[in-house]
Amino acid sequence: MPALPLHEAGKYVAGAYIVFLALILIYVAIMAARLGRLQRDIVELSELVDRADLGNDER
Amino acid sequence: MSAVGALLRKDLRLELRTRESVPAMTLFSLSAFVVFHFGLQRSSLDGDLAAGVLWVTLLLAALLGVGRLFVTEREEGGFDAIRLAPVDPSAMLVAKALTLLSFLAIVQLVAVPGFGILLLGPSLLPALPGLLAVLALADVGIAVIGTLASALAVQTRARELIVALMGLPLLVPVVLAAARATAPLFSAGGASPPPLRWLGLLGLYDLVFALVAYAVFDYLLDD
Amino acid sequence: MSATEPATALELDRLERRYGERVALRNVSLSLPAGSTLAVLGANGAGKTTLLRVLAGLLRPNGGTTRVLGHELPREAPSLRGHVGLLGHDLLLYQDLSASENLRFHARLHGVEPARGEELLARMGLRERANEPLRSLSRGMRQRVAVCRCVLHDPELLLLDEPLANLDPAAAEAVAPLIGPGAARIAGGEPRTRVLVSHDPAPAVAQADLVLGLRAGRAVIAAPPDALDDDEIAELYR
Amino acid sequence: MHGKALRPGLKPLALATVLTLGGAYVLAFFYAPNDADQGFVQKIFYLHVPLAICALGGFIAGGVMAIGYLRTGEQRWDLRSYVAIHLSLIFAVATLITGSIWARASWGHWWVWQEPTLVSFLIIFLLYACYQPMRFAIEDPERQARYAAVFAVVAGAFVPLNFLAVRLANPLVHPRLLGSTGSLPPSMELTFVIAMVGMALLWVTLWKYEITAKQTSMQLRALKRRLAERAEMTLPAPAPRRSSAPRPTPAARPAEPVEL
Repeated sequence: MPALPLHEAGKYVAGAYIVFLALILIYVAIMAARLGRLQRDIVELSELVDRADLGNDER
Repeated sequence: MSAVGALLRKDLRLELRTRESVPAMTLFSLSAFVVFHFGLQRSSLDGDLAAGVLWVTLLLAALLGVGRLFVTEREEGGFDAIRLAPVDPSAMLVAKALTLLSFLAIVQLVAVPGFGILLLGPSLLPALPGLLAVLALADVGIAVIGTLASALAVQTRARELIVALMGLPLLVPVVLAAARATAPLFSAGGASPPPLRWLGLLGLYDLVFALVAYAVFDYLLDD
Repeated sequence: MSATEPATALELDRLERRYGERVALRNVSLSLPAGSTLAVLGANGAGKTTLLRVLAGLLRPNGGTTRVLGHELPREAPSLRGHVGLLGHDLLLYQDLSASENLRFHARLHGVEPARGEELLARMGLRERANEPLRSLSRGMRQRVAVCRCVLHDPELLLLDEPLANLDPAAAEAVAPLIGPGAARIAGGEPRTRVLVSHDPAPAVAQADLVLGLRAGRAVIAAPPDALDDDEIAELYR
Repeated sequence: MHGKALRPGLKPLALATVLTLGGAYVLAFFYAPNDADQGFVQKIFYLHVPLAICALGGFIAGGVMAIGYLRTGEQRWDLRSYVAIHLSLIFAVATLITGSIWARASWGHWWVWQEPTLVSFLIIFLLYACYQPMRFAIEDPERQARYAAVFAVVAGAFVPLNFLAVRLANPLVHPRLLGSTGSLPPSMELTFVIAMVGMALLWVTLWKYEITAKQTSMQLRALKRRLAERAEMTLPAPAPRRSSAPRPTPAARPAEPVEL
């Protein structure tokens, strides 16, 4: 099979590399969402700690 | 060994009494041949196509039986029973694989002649010795993989789905090798023996997965 | 078992069992001499069934030390096999096989003479129905078959979860020599050690040498029955 | 098991990954010559083949880690195996897509059954795609880990066998795939090796990253549970485990660390 001319081949090569990049970006985005969840959990946790402290103070 | 015997005898007796698997598997095979006839719009097949139709049908029929293999054990306490008894729990793996193997043999006793009559162009008789060898090797592989897949799936919520999803890819090499080995047996110009390479691959597959299954099976029974 | 029969049948020290993050049993400690009876009391979900399964070697404990008949669990669970008779909610019987087929199957697994199953069935008054599929028997009859299965291999330790459920008084009387108080082993004749799980505290306590009260997985009572008063027991079910 | 054990390596690893992988693709486009037969399209090779090798290696590594879990019963091995398989599945998807694009560019079809690597990958992808559904269809977490490990071991053994079977079925040797790196001109080979190392680093970085994230959230959950238990014990009235009230804004919170 003859080699594709550059302008034709460039499309496919770019496509392949973009797919790779996009997958990595999606992965990073998902991990970022998880990080956000983690942060919310930490907020909730601090809340619990506060409440526990309050309970102790009242005694 | 006597535990394997006890389990195997129990399984065969249960099947004889409830007739849950073998009749369904057999009927499914025959119906599949009819469907293939209409789907392919061919009244007689030979060579690759015949081998492919036969093996795809046998594989799907086998998966029907695989889905049910451990259901009674889960529902009626067989897993606990074997772990309370002073026997090696792997006996259950061996017994279940033998049960499935005998189910497959019985199904094929009807399905293969049925295929010969319904769809196969060339005569089945000259192909029979070679076909028996391929069947034996492929059935061992299906039995071992099927037992593992069934044991893995039986504790999940979507048992039947998981069996099919897991079993099909795992059995692709078996179908591939069995179909390639069977194709020359069904060739229109007269049967020629199955290529040793494919029989060897089936044998290797059986061996590797028998060892893997033996190594991991205990972990599936443990709680 | 060998000649070195352990004097202590059960020895639990801070036994713990978790299902993932959920704690099913925590801090259960007790010591039970061979031949005596332990009554396990508690409301639904208190961890009674989990405890039985741990003692049977079916569930591995996650913490503490657990010795059953001298075998340390979970490490020595395989050597415990065959020494325990478990009678739980699951009968461990195949509904499509007959009583005698079921017992023959279990006899083969345990390497016991199949005739022993027939003999037990006869003692339970089940001889005429022994060849019908279990499915067609009443729940009480099936429970009697399960009792036969449980003592088929002459175990040292009986783990009984509501053993008299579905049994009429006559049937309860028939199973008593096999699993009741003072039930003796065939080999040697010494009494079996029993762990008796029950929702109904009074009869269980009456048979017990030691009472274990579970509440949400924790052992809140572990004492001989004469050291307990009724309120303490009633509190378990509140 | 503490996240700390893994975290120190993460930053240098990430840096090394970016440098190596970035460098490899700079080399691929500005240093390595165009392939004699294939021309520019061959640039996909530096992406597709390292992806494929990393995915396969990752699946097998997942199986080996699963053996570690079965032998020790330690949860961290299960986590490692799970993340390895999960990550390799993503790599496998990338392999399939880039392979398909390559097939289209050089043969004119999106899918070529004669290409054993691509076909094997499809089968392996289909198998591993049911790892997660199977895993999460089991309720008891301990059993979940055990069954997943058994699956990982079985599937790990399947990977090489499947490759053998599919390759036997296609005796034609394709000049530009895996077996052929030895015959590449040195400049292409160097580029390929660097891309391979970079991709492996990427795999390891993401693997560690995800493990660290999972461990952190598990530790957090454990902490939360302990705290909730403590709150229940100290407060006279049982405190709700999860607050249904709107959360206070971070500004309204005391800034100093709270002592437990």
